[in-house]
Amino acid sequence: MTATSSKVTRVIGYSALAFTALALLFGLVISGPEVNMRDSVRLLYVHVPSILTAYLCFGITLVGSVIYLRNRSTFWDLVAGSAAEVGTLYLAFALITGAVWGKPTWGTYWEWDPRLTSTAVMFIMYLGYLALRRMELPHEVRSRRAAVLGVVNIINVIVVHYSVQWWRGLHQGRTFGLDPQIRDMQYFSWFLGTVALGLIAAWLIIHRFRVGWLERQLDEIHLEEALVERRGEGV
Amino acid sequence: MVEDGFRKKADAAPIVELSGVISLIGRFPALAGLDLTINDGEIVVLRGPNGAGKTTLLRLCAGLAPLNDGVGRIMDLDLGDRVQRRRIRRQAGMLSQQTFLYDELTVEENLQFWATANRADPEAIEPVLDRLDLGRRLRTVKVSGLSTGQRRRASLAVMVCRRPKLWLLDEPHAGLDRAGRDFVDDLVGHAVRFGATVLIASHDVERAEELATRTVQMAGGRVLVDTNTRGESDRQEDLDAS
Amino acid sequence: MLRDAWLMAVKDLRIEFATRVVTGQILPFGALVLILFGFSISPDLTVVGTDRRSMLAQAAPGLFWVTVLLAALLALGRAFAVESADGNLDALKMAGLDPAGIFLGKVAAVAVQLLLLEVVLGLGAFLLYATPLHDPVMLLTTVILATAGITAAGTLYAALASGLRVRDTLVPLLVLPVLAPVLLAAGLATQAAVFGSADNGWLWTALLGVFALIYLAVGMLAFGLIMEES
Amino acid sequence: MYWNFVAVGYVAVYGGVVAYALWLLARGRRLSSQVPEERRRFLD
Repeated sequence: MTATSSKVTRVIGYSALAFTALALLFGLVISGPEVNMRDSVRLLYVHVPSILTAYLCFGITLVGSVIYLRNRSTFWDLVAGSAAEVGTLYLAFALITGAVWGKPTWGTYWEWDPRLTSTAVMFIMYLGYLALRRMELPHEVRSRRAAVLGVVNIINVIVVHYSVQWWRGLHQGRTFGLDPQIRDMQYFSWFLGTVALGLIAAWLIIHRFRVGWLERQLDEIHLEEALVERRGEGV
Repeated sequence: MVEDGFRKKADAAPIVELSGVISLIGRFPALAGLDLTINDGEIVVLRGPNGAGKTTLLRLCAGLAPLNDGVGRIMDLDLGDRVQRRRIRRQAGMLSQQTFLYDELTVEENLQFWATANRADPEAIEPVLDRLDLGRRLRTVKVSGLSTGQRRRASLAVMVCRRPKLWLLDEPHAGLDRAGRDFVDDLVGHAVRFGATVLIASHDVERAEELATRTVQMAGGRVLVDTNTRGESDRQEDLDAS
Repeated sequence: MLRDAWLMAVKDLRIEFATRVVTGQILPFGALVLILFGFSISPDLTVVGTDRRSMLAQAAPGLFWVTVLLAALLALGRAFAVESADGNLDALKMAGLDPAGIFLGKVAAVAVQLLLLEVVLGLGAFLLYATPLHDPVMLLTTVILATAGITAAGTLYAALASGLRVRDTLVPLLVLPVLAPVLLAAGLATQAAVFGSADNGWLWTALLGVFALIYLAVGMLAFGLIMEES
Repeated sequence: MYWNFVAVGYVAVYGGVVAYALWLLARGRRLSSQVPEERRRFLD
């Protein structure tokens, strides 16, 4: 098997595959269209799970960042970074599926709807976080700054969320409450999608963590070589 | 009495105590497992080719360069501890290629700012300015308009006002005229008499070794040769005499 | 802490006074942006409504704050370039200045410069875009609170990117999304202040105040962590 | 009409996941060939 997999990830991976197959089967074939949204309701079976998982990932980033600031361990730094990367990917999914859901439902790809707007801003914030993590800095400096940003980003998300909500609220924006008639089968499809995408996220985070870990190890190896070379200079 | 007590305590714990210290600049091991112990009141000259790690060693002692591995204690404070490192920074004084001055401000404004920032006595500035020939004409000149030597003198003035316990001088004689160099030497002697310890990285071997009580030869981020220029017994007599 | 903040702020303003970068370079830049907005949005278009107002006048509050944000980015870059030029950040650490004090000092200095910019740019927008002025007190409050928020969040993020070669490009990416609520609230409050529209201008200024307080607090707490090393 | 949008959405999500996963696996494989066995224990 590949170098970053283990027994645990294989179990997660195969169950993710199984649930994905089920989610596709139920989401695209077995469950029927909804009254108002017709077949575009099927997009919600990936859209909503994407958002939920993204939020969960950013929660992990927050926790990882806080713990990193307390104990300064490589482990938690990498956990925070891996979760943020996967979370950002999922947020991109949510934005894309939201847009293609909006076109048939609202008639436009983009609406200045509070949730959509704050999600877009949040997406850019985490792109910034990932950009900071890619900077050429000593590990401990980069990790510390990333951890600070990982915590502050959550505050930003809350502030942006409420201000945007208030903005549309005061402006009495068009209401998009379609009052969807979600039935059992649709609910179940959504549930399957959540489990599938959640398991996939877990698999991705673990693998991303291990890639990060390997990068660190490689860096250590280079450092040891550099040390030997450096010590040789004087002799 | 107080002096005696201070000496005893200092004898127990060296001012600089480094073992197996690794310090990285980016991913480059500038210090690659360095061991060095410096006692209170010593004047140590660091020698070595360019890139031997002298500047990084000074920065490490100032609490500025990272301690990536090994054990480092400066003035009996742990370099690896965030809070203690802050105290090390307060008590160390550094003269380096970077002069820590604001180009846009005048010599006087710079000195006032740094003196206040360092909680130094503003009265202490005047004599130092005069002594460094920065007193009359130059004090109202912007730092960007100074020559290299004048800049260094201004930087030195800031450091003197701080009254640090550990003096870290990176090429202190470079760019200075004869009078400036003499002044540096005077200052070093003066500082040691008042209980400071001095670490000098210098290419001006002759001048530096005249001052030094000890010479440390560095290469490849480590100490190669460590010699007492005056010998331990002389050193002890100096202490007893003072 | 306040003593250190005062020291830093006075020093930064002295530097500005000596170099006139903000008044000589950033201010003309801001004016230019205002003029360019005028080109890009035809002033002839009128909005249909109770007031016959040109599109440009209608958009003026938003355009003004976008201009301020752009100018603020430049001012922040300048505030940190001053420290990194000759290793001065190291010297600040060795002086043992309180990180929270350094943060507040930087915020105060940038805020003063930004307020100056806003007054001039505001006059410019007032003249160029032919906007009315309904409630000067609300406008003043908005300007002050928004400035506090912009500089507090901006300084925090500029510090996160300090010492990086890509600082100039990373700071906008980091800080602009965070300032989105400020742009929103300041734009709407200004709209309410100049047009006297039905929007709850004071509520938006309250939001600006809350924003400023949050980021001042976060900045004071986080600045020490960011400054700890290199 | 609805199905076109659904298709785009599903392809974007599951295609994106697969692309990212393949990239991760490839990167992991390449990195681990450079890291000796004993350093590949992922948890300390």
